[in-house]
Amino acid sequence: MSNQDTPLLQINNIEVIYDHVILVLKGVSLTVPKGSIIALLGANGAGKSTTLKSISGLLGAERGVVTKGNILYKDQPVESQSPADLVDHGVIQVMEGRHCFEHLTIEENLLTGAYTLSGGRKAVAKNLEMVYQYFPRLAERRKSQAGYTSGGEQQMCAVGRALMSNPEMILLDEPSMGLAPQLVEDIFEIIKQLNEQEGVTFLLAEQNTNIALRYSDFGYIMENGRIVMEGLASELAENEDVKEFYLGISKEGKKNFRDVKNYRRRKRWLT
Amino acid sequence: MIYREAGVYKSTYRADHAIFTIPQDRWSMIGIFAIAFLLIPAVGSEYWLGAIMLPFLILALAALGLNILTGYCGQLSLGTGGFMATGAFSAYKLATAFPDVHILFVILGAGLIAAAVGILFGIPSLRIKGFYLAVATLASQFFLIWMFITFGWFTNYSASGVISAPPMTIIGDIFVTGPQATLVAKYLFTLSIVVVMALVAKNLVRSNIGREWMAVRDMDIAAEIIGIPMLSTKLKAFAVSSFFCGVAGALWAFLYTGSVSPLAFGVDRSFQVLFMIIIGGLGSVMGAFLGAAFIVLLPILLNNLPTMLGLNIKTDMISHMEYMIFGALIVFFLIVEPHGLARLWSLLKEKLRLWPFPH
Amino acid sequence: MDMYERKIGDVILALDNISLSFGAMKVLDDVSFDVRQGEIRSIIGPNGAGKSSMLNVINGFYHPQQGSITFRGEKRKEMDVHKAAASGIARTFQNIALFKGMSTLDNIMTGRNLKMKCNIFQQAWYWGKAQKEEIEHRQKVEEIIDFLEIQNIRKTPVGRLPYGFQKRVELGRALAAEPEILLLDEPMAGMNVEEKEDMSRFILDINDEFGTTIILIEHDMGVVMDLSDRVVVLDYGRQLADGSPDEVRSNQTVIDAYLGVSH
Amino acid sequence: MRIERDIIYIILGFIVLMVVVPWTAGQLSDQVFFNWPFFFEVAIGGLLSGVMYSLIALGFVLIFKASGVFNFSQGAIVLFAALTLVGLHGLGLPMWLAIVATMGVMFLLAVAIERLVLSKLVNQEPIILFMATIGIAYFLDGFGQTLWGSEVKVLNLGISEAPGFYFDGQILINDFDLFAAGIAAVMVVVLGIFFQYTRIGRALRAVADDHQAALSVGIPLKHIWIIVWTVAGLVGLVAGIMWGSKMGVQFALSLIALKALPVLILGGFTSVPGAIIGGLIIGAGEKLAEVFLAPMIGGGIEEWFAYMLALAFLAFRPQGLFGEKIIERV
Repeated sequence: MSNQDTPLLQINNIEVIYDHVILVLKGVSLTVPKGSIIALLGANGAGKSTTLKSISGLLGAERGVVTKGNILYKDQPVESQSPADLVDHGVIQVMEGRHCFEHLTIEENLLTGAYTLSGGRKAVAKNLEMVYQYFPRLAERRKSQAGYTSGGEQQMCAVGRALMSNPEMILLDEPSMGLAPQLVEDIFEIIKQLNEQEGVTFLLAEQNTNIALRYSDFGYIMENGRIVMEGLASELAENEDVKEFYLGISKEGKKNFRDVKNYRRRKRWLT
Repeated sequence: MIYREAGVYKSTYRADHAIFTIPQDRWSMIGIFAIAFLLIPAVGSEYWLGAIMLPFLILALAALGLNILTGYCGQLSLGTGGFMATGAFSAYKLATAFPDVHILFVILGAGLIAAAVGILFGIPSLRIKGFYLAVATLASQFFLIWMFITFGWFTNYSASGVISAPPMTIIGDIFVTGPQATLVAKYLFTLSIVVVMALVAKNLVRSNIGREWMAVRDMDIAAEIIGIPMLSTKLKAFAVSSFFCGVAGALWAFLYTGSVSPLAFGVDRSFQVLFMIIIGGLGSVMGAFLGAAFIVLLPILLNNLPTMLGLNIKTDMISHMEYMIFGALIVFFLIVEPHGLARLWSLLKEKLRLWPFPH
Repeated sequence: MDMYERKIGDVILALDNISLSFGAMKVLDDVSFDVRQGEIRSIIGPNGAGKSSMLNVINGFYHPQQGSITFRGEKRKEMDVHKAAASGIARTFQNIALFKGMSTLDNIMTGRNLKMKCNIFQQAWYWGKAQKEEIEHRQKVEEIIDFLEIQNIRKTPVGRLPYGFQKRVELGRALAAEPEILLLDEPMAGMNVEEKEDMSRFILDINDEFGTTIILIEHDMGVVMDLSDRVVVLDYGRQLADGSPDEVRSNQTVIDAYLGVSH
Repeated sequence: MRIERDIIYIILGFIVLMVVVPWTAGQLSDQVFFNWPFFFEVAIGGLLSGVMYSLIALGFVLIFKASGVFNFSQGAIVLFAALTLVGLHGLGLPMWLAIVATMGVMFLLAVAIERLVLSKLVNQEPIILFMATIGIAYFLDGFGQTLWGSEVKVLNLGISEAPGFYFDGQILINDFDLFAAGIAAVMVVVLGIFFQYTRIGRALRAVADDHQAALSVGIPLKHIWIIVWTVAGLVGLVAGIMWGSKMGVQFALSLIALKALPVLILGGFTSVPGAIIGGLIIGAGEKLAEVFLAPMIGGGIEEWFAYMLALAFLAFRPQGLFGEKIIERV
């Protein structure tokens, strides 16, 4: 990552409230330069998904509102734009838990991703070709109902579906969730390729700190609706606290999970 | 901080499982009972008792029944009217076949027959789900009403197809049905039954069976896997629900109208009761009462509003306007609070708990 | 290196030549393995390998076309969902299957439904027997709540809980049945190290203190290899390997199909 | 559309029953008259009246398929469309212009429903949306009649009810019925192609599956809902014209929706062809039962027979004949 790139997306000190009462984000700021892969790390309920949804405009459907701060995409505020507008402008979210259209076939799923695409049949066919190139597995299963495909195939389908809209930036929520190690590796490998070859910018929320830091340029760590740490991915990976609390490696090396009965990690900068 | 639970410490699980854990709730309940049992009969006009309180209580009972099936067990039913009719006609057949039996047993018997019919029509629910089931319950609605109209046996071959409640006493010569019955007696009798049954409903939904119903509602597959028997749990919900509706139907025929034709329990009645639980709140005992109050009072208000405002509108126009306002209000309520008046009530309590502080 | 005395007994559950298909799709193809009393037995494999289906076969939600299941010496062609639950097989789910409209307490209480004997009339009256039963079971459930350290979310509707807590509540519901065999379907998916360690501690405690046999599906190889006594590997319905963590880890077929080079 | 084998068995079984039961009734009871030409006349009459049910069921299917909403207000939409058409015609507009104007009104109605109701209920449970459509139904019933009055109005399409088709000198089908069948066939083909092969159609199905995911890939829910309610309004208009010219434009049109519900569950909520085949089955079954069974068990069975018939089918296929199978996974 190079810092002289113009920021594609900028979040300034946002606060998000659900249902008028539940405060989820308490002043989050981050910057996504064009052409980068940015990782948003942290535990469940830290506010990673909410951050992504407040960018893509999907908060409204869950009765959430951005009450303070602003989000700028290419220097334009995104609050007034609908999710469809944003997709049209090149920002698309791949939701946590895949959310494929179960009763549609894989190919139909991919085609729905081209809904906002202009350029007619040719453009759609070209993108479909590209998606099948990145995910040969999807080409094999193109006629299967998505509801009957495996978790990994559904994840590929969800990413592929997003690619169909020619995005400049993909917001990727928990791509590794529930996937086999080999498959997680594959998915991240493809993310890297898409980033390098198609120039897609990625902002990904991920629990799997280890792999996320390996593939991203810059990382933010969230905790209870705040960003508690940020830095170049390579630096974060070497940070002692990150090592201990997010990667599970302490000074003595990797701990055996059988020993958890004898100790308990507690983050010293909390409580 | 008028309303608060701070300072109320529960030292036993028994106390924690009570219906009203907060003293304020207990006191206000006692107040409501005092008003319902003492004040209303003392000062209520005939119109209030006969045209408002009686239908309100009886429909609240039916709503309670439907709420058990739909709100707690998640089985959407449009057959409430049919089960109410079953209760009404069973009560009539029992009362005329066994004239010496006490009215309480007649009503209980009517409820049990309705429960049996409910079980019968609940059997498809094992295979059929969601809206398919909702439409399928219309089958019971139409079939039962047709049956009571077509076969003279149910009305003791009355030429008009209308049944009339025989005069019956609750104790001594205090009549609760028939021409000698006073409205106060009818009202107090109905109120007592409704209170007892509301308590039964509350007990059921806070016990194991209530949790099983909610489990089936929230995720039937998981419920089955943790050992909740699907068929019997659903059928119990149908039985209890139909029992409540059957008793409500019997009360409607015997105490409210005195004489009734099967058409009084048509599909419109089913929808009316469904509105009550939606507006009152699905899965809430209190919601059944709030919803019933709203749906009973609204048309009365709408009917009287033009005269109160001094407007002169033709009657058919009023009825069309009533439809419009009714429809609009339903939509309005769903938008404001999809979980009904009961949720609004608990939100209010949350606020009171914090009052005068906003957060 | 094991500092605990492990009490691993005889085979309690044996699956022989299980084949399962939906229409033309073959989900499990001639899979056989057994589970010993008191052990932690893991099933690993890529997505779509049939791991969850295997659990569904064990607790009777799916009925295999071929093969047999021997549970506590009783051999049968398939399990029945209700019987499985009644005879002490409990489970958690990959995509949390809690009852969203109910509180944590009520969710865990549903786990005791098979142990509650009051009939509907006693429950309608409530005072007396039903209340006594309710309170007895409440005590048991409170022990589980303490064990899982979820006291402060006791009365919260589970739909509002963060994911990690929901996973715990689900484990609590399964534990409430006092199971002999506990099936855990990806209990640590989407958790960070700290949460994984908490969950591992619960699993080890359940195994050690109650002697519960555990069948575990999990993708985190660190956890699987450290916790399990034996591991069976599935790949697109076929059984690739079965053995101790070390054997499985060094098995070339398993590395190629599933683990990849980094492990 | 893939037809599974058990669907064929169920339908064949039904046809056999529908032949055997009347025949047996004719042999057993002295109240029931049976001969083959009469049987066919009744059956074909029933099939054609079934098509009329299908016209209404189609509107339900459209909205369910495209948004997962069980739209109870379809009956009210039929009434409202017919009332508007007759009202505008009565104001002096020529029929064709009145039809075009009514189409415009249906579009405005769709916009209003989206703005005022649906957009405010995004992501709510299906039962809440179902209730909201009942509210819409009440409103439309009241609104239409407030606007155009509640007396029965005549709607004349100029298609004769004269017998137009003879078979064996006995059976007759009138022009009107044939016309209705033709319209239904055209609508099914058009809608089928629309859903399966167009971009909008695919988006509609996606919305039905998962609102949020549809939003996330950039499908604008707003437009989708307006489109689908407009189309349902147009289908309602067609049904309103056909039913209105048959029985006059009056409040009872709104209740015909109740007759279309068994068709809907029998065919499956999500299937356009299901609505047609369901209609045919219900229509034929109902007429045959009315003629050959009702005399034996006391009249008036058309009140419930369709429902019981649909229920019998559901016992074999809980998702309706052509409904989408529920994908159950844990």
